[in-house]
Amino acid sequence: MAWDRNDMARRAAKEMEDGFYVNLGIGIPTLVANYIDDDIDVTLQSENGMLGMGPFPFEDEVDPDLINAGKQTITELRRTSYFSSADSFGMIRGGHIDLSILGAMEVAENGDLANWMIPGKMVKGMGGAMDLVAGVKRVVVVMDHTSKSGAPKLLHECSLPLTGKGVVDMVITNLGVFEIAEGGGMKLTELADDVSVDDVKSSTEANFEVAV
Amino acid sequence: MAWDRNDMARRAAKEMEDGFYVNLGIGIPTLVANYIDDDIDVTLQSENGMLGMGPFPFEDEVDPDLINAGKQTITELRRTSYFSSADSFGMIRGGHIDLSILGAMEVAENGDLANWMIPGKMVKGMGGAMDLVAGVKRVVVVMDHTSKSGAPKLLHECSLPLTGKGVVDMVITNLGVFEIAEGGGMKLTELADDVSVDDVKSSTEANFEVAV
Amino acid sequence: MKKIFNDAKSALEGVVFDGMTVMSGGFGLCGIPENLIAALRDTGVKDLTVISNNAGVDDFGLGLLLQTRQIKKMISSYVGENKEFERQYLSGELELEFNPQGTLAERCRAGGAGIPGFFTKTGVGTLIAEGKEHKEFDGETYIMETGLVADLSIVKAWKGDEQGNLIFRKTARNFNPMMASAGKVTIAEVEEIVPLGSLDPDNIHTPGIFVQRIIKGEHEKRIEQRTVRERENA
Amino acid sequence: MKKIFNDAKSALEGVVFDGMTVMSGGFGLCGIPENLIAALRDTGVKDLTVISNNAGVDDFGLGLLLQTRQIKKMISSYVGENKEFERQYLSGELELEFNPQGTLAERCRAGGAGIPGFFTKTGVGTLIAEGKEHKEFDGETYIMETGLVADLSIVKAWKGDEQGNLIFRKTARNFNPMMASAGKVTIAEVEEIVPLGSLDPDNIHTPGIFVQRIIKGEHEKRIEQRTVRERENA
Repeated sequence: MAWDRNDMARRAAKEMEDGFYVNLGIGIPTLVANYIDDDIDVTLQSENGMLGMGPFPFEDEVDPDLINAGKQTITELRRTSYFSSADSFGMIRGGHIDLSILGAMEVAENGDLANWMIPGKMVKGMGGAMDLVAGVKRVVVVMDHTSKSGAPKLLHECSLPLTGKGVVDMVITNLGVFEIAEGGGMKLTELADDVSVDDVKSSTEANFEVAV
Repeated sequence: MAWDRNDMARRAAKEMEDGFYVNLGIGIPTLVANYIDDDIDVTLQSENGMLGMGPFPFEDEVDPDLINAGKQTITELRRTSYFSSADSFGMIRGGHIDLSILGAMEVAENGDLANWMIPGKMVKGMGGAMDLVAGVKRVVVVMDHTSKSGAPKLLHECSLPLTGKGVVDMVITNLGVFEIAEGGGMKLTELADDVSVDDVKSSTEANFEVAV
Repeated sequence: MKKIFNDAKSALEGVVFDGMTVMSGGFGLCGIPENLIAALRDTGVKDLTVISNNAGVDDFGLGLLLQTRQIKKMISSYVGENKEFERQYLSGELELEFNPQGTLAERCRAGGAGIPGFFTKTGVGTLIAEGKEHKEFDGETYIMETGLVADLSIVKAWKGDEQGNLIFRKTARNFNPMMASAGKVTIAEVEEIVPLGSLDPDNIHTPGIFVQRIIKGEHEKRIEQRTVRERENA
Repeated sequence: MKKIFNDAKSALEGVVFDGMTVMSGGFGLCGIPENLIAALRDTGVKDLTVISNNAGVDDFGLGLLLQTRQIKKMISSYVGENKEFERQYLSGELELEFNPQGTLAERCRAGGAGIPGFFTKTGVGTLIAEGKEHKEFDGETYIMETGLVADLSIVKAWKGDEQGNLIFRKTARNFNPMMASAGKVTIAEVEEIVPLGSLDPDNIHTPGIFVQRIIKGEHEKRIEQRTVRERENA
């Protein structure tokens, strides 16, 4: 049985280490916050200008001046600091964020990532994604293994315009976990429950080594 | 009778306008603060990270965390703000300071300025002078007309290493006031009391037009 | 030099012209200069180039200026929340330049700080890098981005004083400080104008040197995504 | 992840090596990391490249590291107040690289923000521009300067918390925030370690992400130029 959204988020949470500063993208990555080990101290960054992002507010705590990069209302913690967008992306570009977990449309076996535009469709923009994948020390993608139509999303080469070249370090899908070496080279390192290597192979275009 | 230090400072203070943000250098320029017209609102910047510099403190107000760029103890005002050196020079480089008044060793008729090093002597460094002359909208030099040995300081070309090229807009000396046009061209526009054009000419190497 | 103006309309007098470039602070609908945007619309100014991280929603924020077709071009990082935007863009009525969010923030900061160009690795190997100067530093490739300045910057702050000193509140800070620094003229709207000396000088986010005019506004502060959790029953 | 260390000596353990580059905050003697400088001397580390706006005085601040000849090279904007510095420099024992003060500040900020190079007009046409890339923007000439990073940054703040969040006081802020951001390891010494949550999140000058270790120091805060005025008699 393949992993569901929460399983994937739970697996992604294991990439966090004590003392990490982490940026979580929109969608499944947001769920990762629910699975952070209580024994480790992790600080969440929101690229619109906040370190130390807390949970969603109770109804009577909602503050229009306090949102995350997904424009959702959130709360602050005792450790929280606020800063400008320039300072926020200084942190990101300068390599101070340890881990970025984000979604993707396509990932190539060399670590190329596409997650911002589909030619011919309305393009909403890359937001902070290009800065995050270029600047953050380690980039973990969490996504479904195939598109809704069943087409593979782990490819030899991305067909969509790139968000970053050779930037992805790990991909977590509903079928398993892949590591991508610096300079390219994809390796299947974990399988979801009751998923076989053949199951993975049949829905993957990218070449990958098997090391489960 | 030529101007003294206070006369020169008084004359320099006339370059200030209501609403100006001004950076004053060390030496005579510091005295200019004493002559700012009460009817205009001027804010002094200190490049070590302060807008709204107040006067020297009373003995019981001295604060080691509150100094100007000359490392002198000073005070704050109700309008004061503090910021980092990067933000301070962002203001300077970005052209937000209206006027810089500073001393000089040599000024050339094209506006070149030398005020930071004498080859063969111990060089202390340029501090913020190069940033100020490059970034501030209007640069006024206040200096003695000649060196202690009587050598002219207003020259065809500076002999000393430059602080900035073509950056000086006005020179106030003990003998009078010179304007330097954008792109070069020096013009004597005022004479100190009882100083003649010939007095000025005899102690000036630079070519200058007379418009007194 | 009086910086306090009575309202957004009077604050815009004499500084607005067709074809001008305007920076508008805010992220999503958070920390946007609501009053100044509405007043800018009312001036009837045309052919604006607007630099703003987002483009508002249909009936609020910069969406107001899109409805009246006063914007010729947007420089933004994300514009997803606006149907009228989409329509004008797809029909070719509106030009659009996408910048990565961090690059956009840094371009504004650079413009205000007198830095005409800087290098970043953001966007290397993507469409964003096309036509831009590439340069290696320590074996890694970077692209050059340029500083941005605006004829007019409109920003929203929490509190301000008569000298134009501003403080922002929580994540409503976002693009406002850099944009304030990069406007040839900067107008700030604040929730409260406080007496001179009541802001802590150690904690002024935007020093008054960057602010030429300031008004007290009325702020609806609309929320785009109201996400809440429920209290567990005691 | 415990950031609070007992003292300067223990905070330096494991992060010091010969030939390393150290950024040291402060302007003159204002806001310098007194305790960490003294402890760095006591480690006996050699051949340091020190990036600091000034070089202390003979018996205080970075002067301590000059007396023991632990500094090989200084990158500074102004070094006038130190006889030992002058002696070592004139005898060729000490290398010195002068940077304009604003360029130095921006180089540190750029290093911390992942910007390997930027353009400035500061120094164009002077000795500082020699050997540097020149480029025109809008008809004006600029030179390229590079970002700086350090193996270790030592900074002085007013207050800090266990997460490494820092606030500075008055003009003691100066170079400290940028240098904190540009150290591979950054150690902060503060006058007071305050409980988590007691710093206003809107007014944290250096977020804890930039600070790996923090200590409470004892600060002499020596004054270089005590200038006072006299009260007129009532």
